[in-house]
Amino acid sequence: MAKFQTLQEAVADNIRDGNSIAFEGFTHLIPHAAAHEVIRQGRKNLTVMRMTPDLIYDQLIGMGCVKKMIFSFAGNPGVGLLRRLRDSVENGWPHKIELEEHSHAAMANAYEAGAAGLPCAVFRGYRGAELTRVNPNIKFITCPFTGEELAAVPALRPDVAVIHALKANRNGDVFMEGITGVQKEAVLAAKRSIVTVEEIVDDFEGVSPNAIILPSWTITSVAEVKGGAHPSYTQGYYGRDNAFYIAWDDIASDRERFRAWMDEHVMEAGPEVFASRVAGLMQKGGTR
Amino acid sequence: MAKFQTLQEAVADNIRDGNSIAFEGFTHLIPHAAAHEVIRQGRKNLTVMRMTPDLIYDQLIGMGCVKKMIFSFAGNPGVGLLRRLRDSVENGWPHKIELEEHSHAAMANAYEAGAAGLPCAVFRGYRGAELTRVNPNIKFITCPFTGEELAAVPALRPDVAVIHALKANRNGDVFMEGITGVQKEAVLAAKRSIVTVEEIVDDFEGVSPNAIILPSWTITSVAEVKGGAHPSYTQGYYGRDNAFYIAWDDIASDRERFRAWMDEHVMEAGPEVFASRVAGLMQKGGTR
Amino acid sequence: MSDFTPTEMMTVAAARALSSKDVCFVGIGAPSAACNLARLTHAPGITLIYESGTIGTAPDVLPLSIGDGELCDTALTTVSVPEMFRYWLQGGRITVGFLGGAQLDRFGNINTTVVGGYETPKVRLPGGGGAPEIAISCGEIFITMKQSRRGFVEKLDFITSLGHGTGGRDRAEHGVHTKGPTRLITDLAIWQPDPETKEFTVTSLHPGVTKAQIMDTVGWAPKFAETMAETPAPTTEELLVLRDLHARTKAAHEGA
Amino acid sequence: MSDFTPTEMMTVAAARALSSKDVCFVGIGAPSAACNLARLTHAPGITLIYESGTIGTAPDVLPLSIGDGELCDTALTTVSVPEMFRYWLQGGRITVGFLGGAQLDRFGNINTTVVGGYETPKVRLPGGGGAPEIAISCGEIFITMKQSRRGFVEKLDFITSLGHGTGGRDRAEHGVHTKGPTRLITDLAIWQPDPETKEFTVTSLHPGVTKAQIMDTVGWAPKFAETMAETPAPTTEELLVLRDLHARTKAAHEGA
Repeated sequence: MAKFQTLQEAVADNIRDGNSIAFEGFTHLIPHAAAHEVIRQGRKNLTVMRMTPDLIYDQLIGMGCVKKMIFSFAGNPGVGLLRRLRDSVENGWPHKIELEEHSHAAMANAYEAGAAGLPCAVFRGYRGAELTRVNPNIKFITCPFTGEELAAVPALRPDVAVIHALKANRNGDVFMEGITGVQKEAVLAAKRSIVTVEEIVDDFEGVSPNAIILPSWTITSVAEVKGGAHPSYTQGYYGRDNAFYIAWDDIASDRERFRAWMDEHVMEAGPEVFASRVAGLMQKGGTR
Repeated sequence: MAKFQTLQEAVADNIRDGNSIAFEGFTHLIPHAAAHEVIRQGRKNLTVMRMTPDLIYDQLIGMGCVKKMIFSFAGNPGVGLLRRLRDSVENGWPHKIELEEHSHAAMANAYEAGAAGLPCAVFRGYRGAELTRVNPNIKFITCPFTGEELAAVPALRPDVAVIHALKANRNGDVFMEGITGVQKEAVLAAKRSIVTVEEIVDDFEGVSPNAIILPSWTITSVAEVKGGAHPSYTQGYYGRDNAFYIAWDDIASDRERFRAWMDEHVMEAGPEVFASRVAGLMQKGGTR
Repeated sequence: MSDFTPTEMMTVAAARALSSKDVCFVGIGAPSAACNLARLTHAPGITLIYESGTIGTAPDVLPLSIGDGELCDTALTTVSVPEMFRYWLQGGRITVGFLGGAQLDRFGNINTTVVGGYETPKVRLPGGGGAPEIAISCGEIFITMKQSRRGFVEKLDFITSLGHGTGGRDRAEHGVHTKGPTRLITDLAIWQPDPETKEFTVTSLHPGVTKAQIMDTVGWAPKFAETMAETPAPTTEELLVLRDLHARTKAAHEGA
Repeated sequence: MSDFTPTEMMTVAAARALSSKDVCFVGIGAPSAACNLARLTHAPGITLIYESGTIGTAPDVLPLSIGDGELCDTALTTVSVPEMFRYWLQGGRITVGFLGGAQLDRFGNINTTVVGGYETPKVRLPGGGGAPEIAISCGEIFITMKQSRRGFVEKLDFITSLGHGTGGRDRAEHGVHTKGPTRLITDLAIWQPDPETKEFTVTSLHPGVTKAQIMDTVGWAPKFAETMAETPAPTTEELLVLRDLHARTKAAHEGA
């Protein structure tokens, strides 16, 4: 059964130096508050995985928390490149991280295989693509019925999955909707999980019988953090802070400016600041 | 784009002698009206597939429409065996059908692989189970990363998938909810598809952003048949006719009685009778 | 309330083996009654999953089929059947799976496929359904079945699902690392596998049942534990709750 | 309204290549503008799919990211990302996929991974994302990219996604049976692969563009079709709708 904890407790209890962690969220519901707490608690040597490493991974890398990253698209969506990631890979600042690079299809299938308890994922992919030359974790198997060659990658099974969701009920069950990416798979594939939520409610009134709900017993820790996805968004709560994504390109372009921003907004702040960050974005939350 | 047709037209246009057909619906939403129309139109030599062949397959087999059946559990749920199926397999009446037998996990994975455009499904299954001896379509492959042996079965890719759903909108998109089984996968795996629906509406008001909807362009034909799942049920419309499932055991126990029932209720009837069959089951439809 | 049927004793004994921490893959019939009895008595936190996709369901009446609307109406959520078999069963999330069948052998292997030969069977049974993978993927397996010479056989006509295979380490040699059948609960007794040979051994006789009755209803020479318990009779509460459940179920299924 | 930018011409030319029957896998940037322009003009029935899981989406403003809330709010439905890549992309349901990148070669192979060597890159680009499988699974591929010697290169630093490989039958020899890049739409011209060699050949110059401009912006000796067309200039309606879309988008993204 999920434990209700503060974000500080949840991170302290679940995330240790050297762990492999999936902070997931596909544009929507990216768990920024939780990543900031990990940075604040000074975790090191992490193997981080994520289909679309964006600002939180730029921040984790720039703050020296990361040893290795497993990923498929590392960019500031719609804006450009990730400058802290580039500085690590191109110049070794603060240190050079190891990369294991896949395609989106491979990562999505690998999380799916992890959730399904399989050792590997099988799909039609990577034909004529050069990642097969540089990533030894891409192999091929043969369909025993047709002889077709299919790609295989190891299942992703992180030590910890960290996601942000809309609501938890008092039992600790968690509800998501909208663009839900690979978050359900990441939680089911992981040994432990932390879910931050916008609010804790008595029950999920009026949801579909097929609503995307993770039962309490599949989750380790639940922490309420209003606005915890900012500058990402939470469907029905607040919109994406596109202006911040654009501004990040400038903040991250310089090592000093980056460190100053992180000191002020992460190291000397706490999860409670997120609620105020989304206060101006409520009308953009999307409705349905 | 889906064509709106009468059930007669939809069956005549899509289903031909010798076709492979998946009539799917896992207890809920079983497309009885459509199966009756296939029987009425006299289709023969069909390869029928279904995880849980129950009354409709007993009827198709007893009426001599079936050449081969691919399945994983052939029973009258909660009641007993299928007497027309037994008469075919044990006594060759009206003729002996060919069986390709799998487990539920294999069938579910095989539909999933069909929907995913893969030639085969890979899963952890069949260990120590004797079906591997009698079904040549069960093979094993080796995970290239761990060396673990995994089961493989060919993807299911029927000529036609036939399902029953709650609603279509005027564009021909189809909405399902509740226990949805493998219906989405069956439609996406099939070359053609027929969907019967309880009603055609202007739009799907108030459904979840993640509602289970098959876009019009994935479907061949849509036909409105109120009550078309009877004696199965449609969530929110009418309940399962458990009494009829129990009664079927007696009807099917005798060849003459079976033929008489089929003549009266199928051969000399039409899709319009289904609405009246569910009239008394409305209060059992389930609410949410 | 000292009067109870052997089926009631079987259901109650199965229910007692479950706890609030369990996540059960429930089959129709005795397992469904046992799981819901546990939920309504000592194990209110138990999670019940039916293969139709319903997770965390709490039916007010027992379903006739594995996919009755009642299961969906009372579930936490309902997923597709491929997801059920991939993420939930194969994913290793189920602590206890229930099986039963037409034929059982002393190692908990089960036949629900055919009586007679596979190609020309005397009786064509329904087939395995979920059983082959339930048998290998759940943390442990409870088997509920009424004893009879026709059902408890020396040799199965067909091995639909793996129990302990030929006994000893045979299950592990099939690459299966879950516990397999840890409990066989019948209308007469509770059986548990011998730690070494894995042969089912009677560890507890239901009230009033004799060793002779066990021997008369089993197609092999059954083993008995050195010190056998007597299964405690159903309590008044257990019987009341179970009978209520059955009465509600009967009314609902006939009421159509 | 005879005044238009090269980017507008590129977007309009891409939009015209789409019809109401298409199911498009849309990327951010020019493809998103082109697909939505098509939807708002001559192809109202077009189906737009974004890899974030949104199916049949009809955004009022262009998304900044592939997963903006607007895409979900206006979609027919939204599925998980594993489902998107398995059932919708790999399932062969997409008629047209859009790609672009940092580097392109004459056979439509694309690099979005690194400039320089893979281990010690000069520029670490974002990587392939969906491209490796978009390139092989969609019925055909449209590439939109602005011409430059830095981008249109003789030899890619890294092959992120397959076009026509080394030309001729090389694509099929990789076991890929979809058409691959059938159209390269730039700010200067429309290119189509030669039926035999599969080398991209200029088949239509945008209004006012010269062969010399093409040669100056491409890192190889470009081929021109024997009879080249002139791309019709954007119509007043096309420009109005496109500019409206961009104006709404700008207002929305800055309005936060």
